[in-house]
Amino acid sequence: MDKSFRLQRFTQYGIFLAFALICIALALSTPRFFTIPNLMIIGTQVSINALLAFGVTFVIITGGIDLSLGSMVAVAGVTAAMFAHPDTYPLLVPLFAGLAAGVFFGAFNGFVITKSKVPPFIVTLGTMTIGRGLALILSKGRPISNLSDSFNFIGGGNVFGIPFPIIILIIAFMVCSVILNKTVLGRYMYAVGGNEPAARASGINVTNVKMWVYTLCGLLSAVGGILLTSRITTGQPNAGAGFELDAIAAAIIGGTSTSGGTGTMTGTLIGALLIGVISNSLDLLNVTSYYQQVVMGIIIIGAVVLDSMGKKDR
Amino acid sequence: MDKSFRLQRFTQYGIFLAFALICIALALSTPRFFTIPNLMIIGTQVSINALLAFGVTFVIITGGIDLSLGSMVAVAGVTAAMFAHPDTYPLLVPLFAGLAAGVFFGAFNGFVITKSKVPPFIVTLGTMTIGRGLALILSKGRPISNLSDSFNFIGGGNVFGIPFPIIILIIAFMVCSVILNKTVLGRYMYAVGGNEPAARASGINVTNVKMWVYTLCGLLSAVGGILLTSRITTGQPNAGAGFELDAIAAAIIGGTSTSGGTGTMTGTLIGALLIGVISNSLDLLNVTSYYQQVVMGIIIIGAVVLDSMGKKDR
Amino acid sequence: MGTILKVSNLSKSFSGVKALDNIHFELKRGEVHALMGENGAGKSTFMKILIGLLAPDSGEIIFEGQELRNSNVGDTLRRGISMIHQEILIIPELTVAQNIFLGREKEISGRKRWASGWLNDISSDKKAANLLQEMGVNIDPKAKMKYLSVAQMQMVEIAKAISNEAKVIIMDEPTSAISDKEVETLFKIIKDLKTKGVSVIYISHKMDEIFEISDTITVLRDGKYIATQSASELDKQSLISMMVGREIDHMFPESNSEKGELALSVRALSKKGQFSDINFEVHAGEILGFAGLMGAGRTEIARVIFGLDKQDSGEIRIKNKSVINKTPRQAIENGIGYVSEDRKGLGFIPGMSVKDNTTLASMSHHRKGIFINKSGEEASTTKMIADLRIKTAGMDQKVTYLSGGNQQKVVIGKVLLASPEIIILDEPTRGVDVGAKFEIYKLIRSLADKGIAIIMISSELPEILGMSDRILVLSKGKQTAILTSEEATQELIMKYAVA
Amino acid sequence: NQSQKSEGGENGSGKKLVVGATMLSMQNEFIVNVSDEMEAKAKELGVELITVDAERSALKQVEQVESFIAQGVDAIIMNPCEVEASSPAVKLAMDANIPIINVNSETSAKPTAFVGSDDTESARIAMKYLAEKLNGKGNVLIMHGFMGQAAQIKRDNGAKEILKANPGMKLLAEQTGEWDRAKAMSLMENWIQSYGSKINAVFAHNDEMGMGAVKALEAAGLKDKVIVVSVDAIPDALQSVKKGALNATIFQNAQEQGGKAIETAVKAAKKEKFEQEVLIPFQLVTKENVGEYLK
Ligand SMILES: Nc1ncnc2c1ncn2[C@@H]1O[C@H](COP(=O)(O)OP(=O)(O)OP(=O)(O)O)[C@@H](O)[C@H]1O
Ligand SMILES: Nc1ncnc2c1ncn2[C@@H]1O[C@H](COP(=O)(O)OP(=O)(O)OP(=O)(O)O)[C@@H](O)[C@H]1O
Ligand SMILES: [Mg+2]
Ligand SMILES: [Mg+2]
Repeated sequence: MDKSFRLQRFTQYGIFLAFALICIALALSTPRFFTIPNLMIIGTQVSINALLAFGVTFVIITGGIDLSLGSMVAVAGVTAAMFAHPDTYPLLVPLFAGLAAGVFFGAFNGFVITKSKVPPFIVTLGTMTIGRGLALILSKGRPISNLSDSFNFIGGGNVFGIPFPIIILIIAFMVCSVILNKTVLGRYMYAVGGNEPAARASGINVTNVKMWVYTLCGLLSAVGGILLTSRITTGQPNAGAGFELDAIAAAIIGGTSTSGGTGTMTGTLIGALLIGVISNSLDLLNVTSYYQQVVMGIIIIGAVVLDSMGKKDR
Repeated sequence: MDKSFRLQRFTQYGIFLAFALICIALALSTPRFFTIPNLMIIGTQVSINALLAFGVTFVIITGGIDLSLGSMVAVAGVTAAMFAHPDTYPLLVPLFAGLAAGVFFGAFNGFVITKSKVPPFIVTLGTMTIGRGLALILSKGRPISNLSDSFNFIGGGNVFGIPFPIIILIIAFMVCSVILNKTVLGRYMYAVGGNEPAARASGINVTNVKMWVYTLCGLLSAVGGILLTSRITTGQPNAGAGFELDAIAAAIIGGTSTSGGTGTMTGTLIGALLIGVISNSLDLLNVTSYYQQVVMGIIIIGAVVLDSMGKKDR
Repeated sequence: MGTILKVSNLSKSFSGVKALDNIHFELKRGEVHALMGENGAGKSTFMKILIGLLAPDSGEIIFEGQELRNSNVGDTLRRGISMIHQEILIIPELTVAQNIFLGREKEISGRKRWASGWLNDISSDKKAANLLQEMGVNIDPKAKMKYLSVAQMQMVEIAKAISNEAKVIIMDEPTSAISDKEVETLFKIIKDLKTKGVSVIYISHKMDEIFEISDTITVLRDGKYIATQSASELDKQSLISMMVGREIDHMFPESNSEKGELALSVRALSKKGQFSDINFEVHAGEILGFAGLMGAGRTEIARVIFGLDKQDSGEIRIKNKSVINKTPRQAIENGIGYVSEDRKGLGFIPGMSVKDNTTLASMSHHRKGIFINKSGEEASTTKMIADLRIKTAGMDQKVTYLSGGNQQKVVIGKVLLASPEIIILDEPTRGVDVGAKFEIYKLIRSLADKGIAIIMISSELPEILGMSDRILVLSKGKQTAILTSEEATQELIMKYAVA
Repeated sequence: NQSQKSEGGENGSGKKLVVGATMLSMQNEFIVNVSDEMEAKAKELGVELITVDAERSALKQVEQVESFIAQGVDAIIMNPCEVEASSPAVKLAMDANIPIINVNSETSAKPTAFVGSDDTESARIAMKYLAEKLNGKGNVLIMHGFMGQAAQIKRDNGAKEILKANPGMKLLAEQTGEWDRAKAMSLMENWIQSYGSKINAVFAHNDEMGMGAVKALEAAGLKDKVIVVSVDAIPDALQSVKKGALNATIFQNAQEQGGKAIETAVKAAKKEKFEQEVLIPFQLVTKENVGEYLK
């Protein structure tokens, strides 16, 4: 029986091991990798993808999927930017507007998915397109710039030398971990993803749980969107295109199974860091852009292969 | 029992009904829609997406996924273009080279998926990136142009007034339908996707079946890639980006379930036609491009909602 | 009778834990050889090695004088060993005929070799129809598998195994999902096979069946070979003690409970196509048995009461208050608990731990605001593990890794923690070994003694007779009798069940 | 659907002229500007303009032109996605005897008329500016657009040409920022880690990426030491030039491209005389002359 414990522990640590190996290899190949400023930069670069990945981890744990992440980033970012011009509204207004846009969008996903029998893949593919269109309509197809300094601080500022996005990332990680591990809602997410009929038969309101996860996913995407907007000091209607794949990849690399019922925030964080570290170091090593893509693909597959070797005899 | 038959029939016809409704609405709203030339154009436009969708239908039926379709299109297209300059090789050489590239790529997907325990999502996300890099490396990042007339006929020519891509589409549809419905391999695809342990316990070589579907998917993507290259008379290293989502959408709209075990080629064809007709007619109706995206998303979700209403009492 | 299959020194371990330790086994031509042992003894693992689904760590398997080595399922099937698996292994989207001949399409297509990749569904439909008819089973070969009841699925699996014209057929708990009528059919088939010289390895937890059908019995315990004896030399008691390692005398505990207040009453309950005009009441401290043949509609009644399905008409009253349970959530709030017959499908969440499963239906008692009350949760789980004697490495063990009997106890524990006043148990001992069965019976009795009203649905008549205070008999969705435990006999119940 | 009429907008039979336009990407600010100018001009001339978005896909563009032909528009304006890959569209239109005007960039097949400028030239101007500022000596980084796209290739060609002519200028590294501000910012951050104070100048294939590079350099306190130049002159970039953050951008005249394209299309449709090539030169915008470009 302790055999299974060993297994579980290994599967948790497998990707961590792969990640550590890659970091060591990088540290050996370029001295620039393991410097405080570079690590800060990686942290900042990873933050947005990690936020989205946290959100989609909730969704995937319940057995769903969300392809509209990238569009939610754009909608929330553009909405926030619309209220973030200097000397117009206090900072809370753009923040609230952006988050509200994300929450609303996410809740809409949840609503359609739970009310219709349409698979989440199609619903969120549809809202991905709709969201992109909305972001373009809201911004009339043009970047919204000239944002207030206080708004721009969110993505560009430092607190005690630590970039603000990293602080947001850490807070989000802790909150999401707590939700997943310490709350009733988190428990229900695993139950719904692990066996939906059994969850229902245990008295769980499955619709509620699903509404929650898609809404949370929208909220986290909105935080990502605000961060991005503030970092590049512009609300971009085409921001976040393709982010969904990176976020889903981070979650799956981190051990979340697309069939639902498993996954941890720590795993997802490592998955996001893995992707971030690779793309950072390929730049540091000045790998030609064509080859960057090839190497990126190989390392990602390789890391997960390494991870899954421990699961062989299950 | 006959209840179940009725259900089956309805679920098959549900999306067909949705499709028919949309066509009627379009025919009423613009006289340009139901004209022979416009239908020919839709057929041609749909052909590439439909080919990829056929391929990914095989994959999804076995419970897998293939995100590398778009990159396979590029790799096969570029490879074919490299051998398709006028007065160099006979037409068969570029065709064979392109198809071989797709087959090889697909088989590689199948190999990694069956040999490792890495989920298809990650493997094909990895090979998607790798493939894009390869296409850029092969073409040195530049479009390969100056292709022979015979090669360009494939995508641009007519036979008895019917565009050649439509002819290829029809042939591929028939072949894929036959494979799925009339051959032992097709039966095994359903079995593997429906219940993999059960398939294994019946003595089915699951690895073999998976190798087949990913290879077939590569082959069909290659056909799509050659068609695309020939249609735009250039081998584009960045061709096909994002095609995977449209193809998967076509399959799912057509009733293929992402959890495997169900799906038909007819459904997929209708799914692809639905997407094609919508995007064609939004142009015809001169819907502003930002609103096009919104409308597209709504119609896709709507069509599937309409389709799934018939399945309510399951 | 010659030996057809001989196994020696067979061992297998999963990640270091021995599931099979030096097993010996010998099968004669034309014999029915029962393989007995508690849940987790290693029976299925052994059989999966024989069929080629698992590879042994060491040991030798000789089949018809030839060693079976590195064989895969395809090979073994062709050589003439086939198997009915414990878990139902069907492809839901394929038809009955397609499932029966899955993996053997090329053989039955009747086509030339070069064309053997083409299906021949017409021929396979015809062959399947003949086969099912021969077996005396009324199933449409063209129906999709997913629309069949579990019992029908099981019959299809049996058909699939015997259609292989195998020399050895392994049956791993073939009767766990079927009722007496189908069991009779199966036994007729087995006897028929015997006369044709086919050997059968038979695994079941139902003692009566073992003595009715088997010639030889081999017992495994904790992965070890214990003994092989002729069935005629053994009796029930000695077999049980060989399996469990101790004696169990009174299978069914005595009732001490007093009939209390009215807990649940059902009036004219109907659901179209499933059941109609059902009337009964259960009192606190009472066990009401539901008997009937497969497909009589017992599960459907339970599902409606528990809010999993909707009724068409009729009334459900709890403590004389009319209720409508639209969802299981409401039913739980109204004090109803349901242990489903479909353990895997509706019972537990395989990937979650024993603790998480046990407390899943009672989070309202185990929370502080939005947070989980960890210590409370652990206390409840510890208590349940002790009370129900759940054999597990710990409360964090995943339920998938537990044996069937212990999984069942976890599900019962989950229902109990929600502190229901009425519990519906649907086939509570399906697939559970004698030892665990005995414990579950004691548990059910003690619940009744504590004043809980119990409805027990079971297809095992001895169980119904041994446990129930009153017995409601159903036939084809109609209630045909309510018998008291004094008047009820197997014959009487059967009479009403086929009425 | 406009009631406003002018004799310019009607063909012989008195029916309103219909012009179909397929644009490279309506998510690109410069292209949106061109499209808006076309819209305004079309309104002025009383022409019905159908604008569709090719979303950077040459295939889609070819299909859209096919669709225009099937609808029987009077003229087609194409803002090509690719030099080669968009060419079949030109041939199709020419075969169907419908005038087709390329706007902004070229195709290898010769259209009825061309209105725009040569992308290679924009990169030449940018790199010449850098060479001048650095006195022909220094370390340069280049941020590419999406690899394999026409604009990326042409701007790359132009840039490399000037680099070759200035052997003192060393290409430290080049990488794609995929036209995207956020990606460019990350890329610049990583480059700063690699090369730090060795960097003398950055050429970004578009302003979005240029702005991203500027942000990263500002954050690292290096902006004063590094010259950044990019292409397009979007409002953001002009503001930045005015502030002295972005050193220079290359102005493409969206207004003139859009307006001229419609004018030419209308003339061609009515079989009037028109110029076959309207070249609108690029202009270098620096702090000195930025006032002329700010609205
Ligand atoms: N795939 C596996 N991985 C790890 N352990 C396994 C696996 N399959 C079986 N086991 C373990 O091997 C032991 C034997 O299991 P097996 O299924 O053979 O028992 P059984 O005798 O068939 O029991 P039952 O009567 O409940 O069917 C059990 O302890 C079980 O947990
Ligand atoms: N999924 C299903 N689809 C269609 N019909 C079903 C399904 N499940 C059950 N039935 C049918 O509903 C009727 C009642 O079945 P039910 O399972 O309730 O019987 P039961 O008396 O509970 O028997 P048991 O529990 O022993 O299987 C039967 O005719 C059965 O064939
Ligand atoms: Mg077993
Ligand atoms: Mg039942």
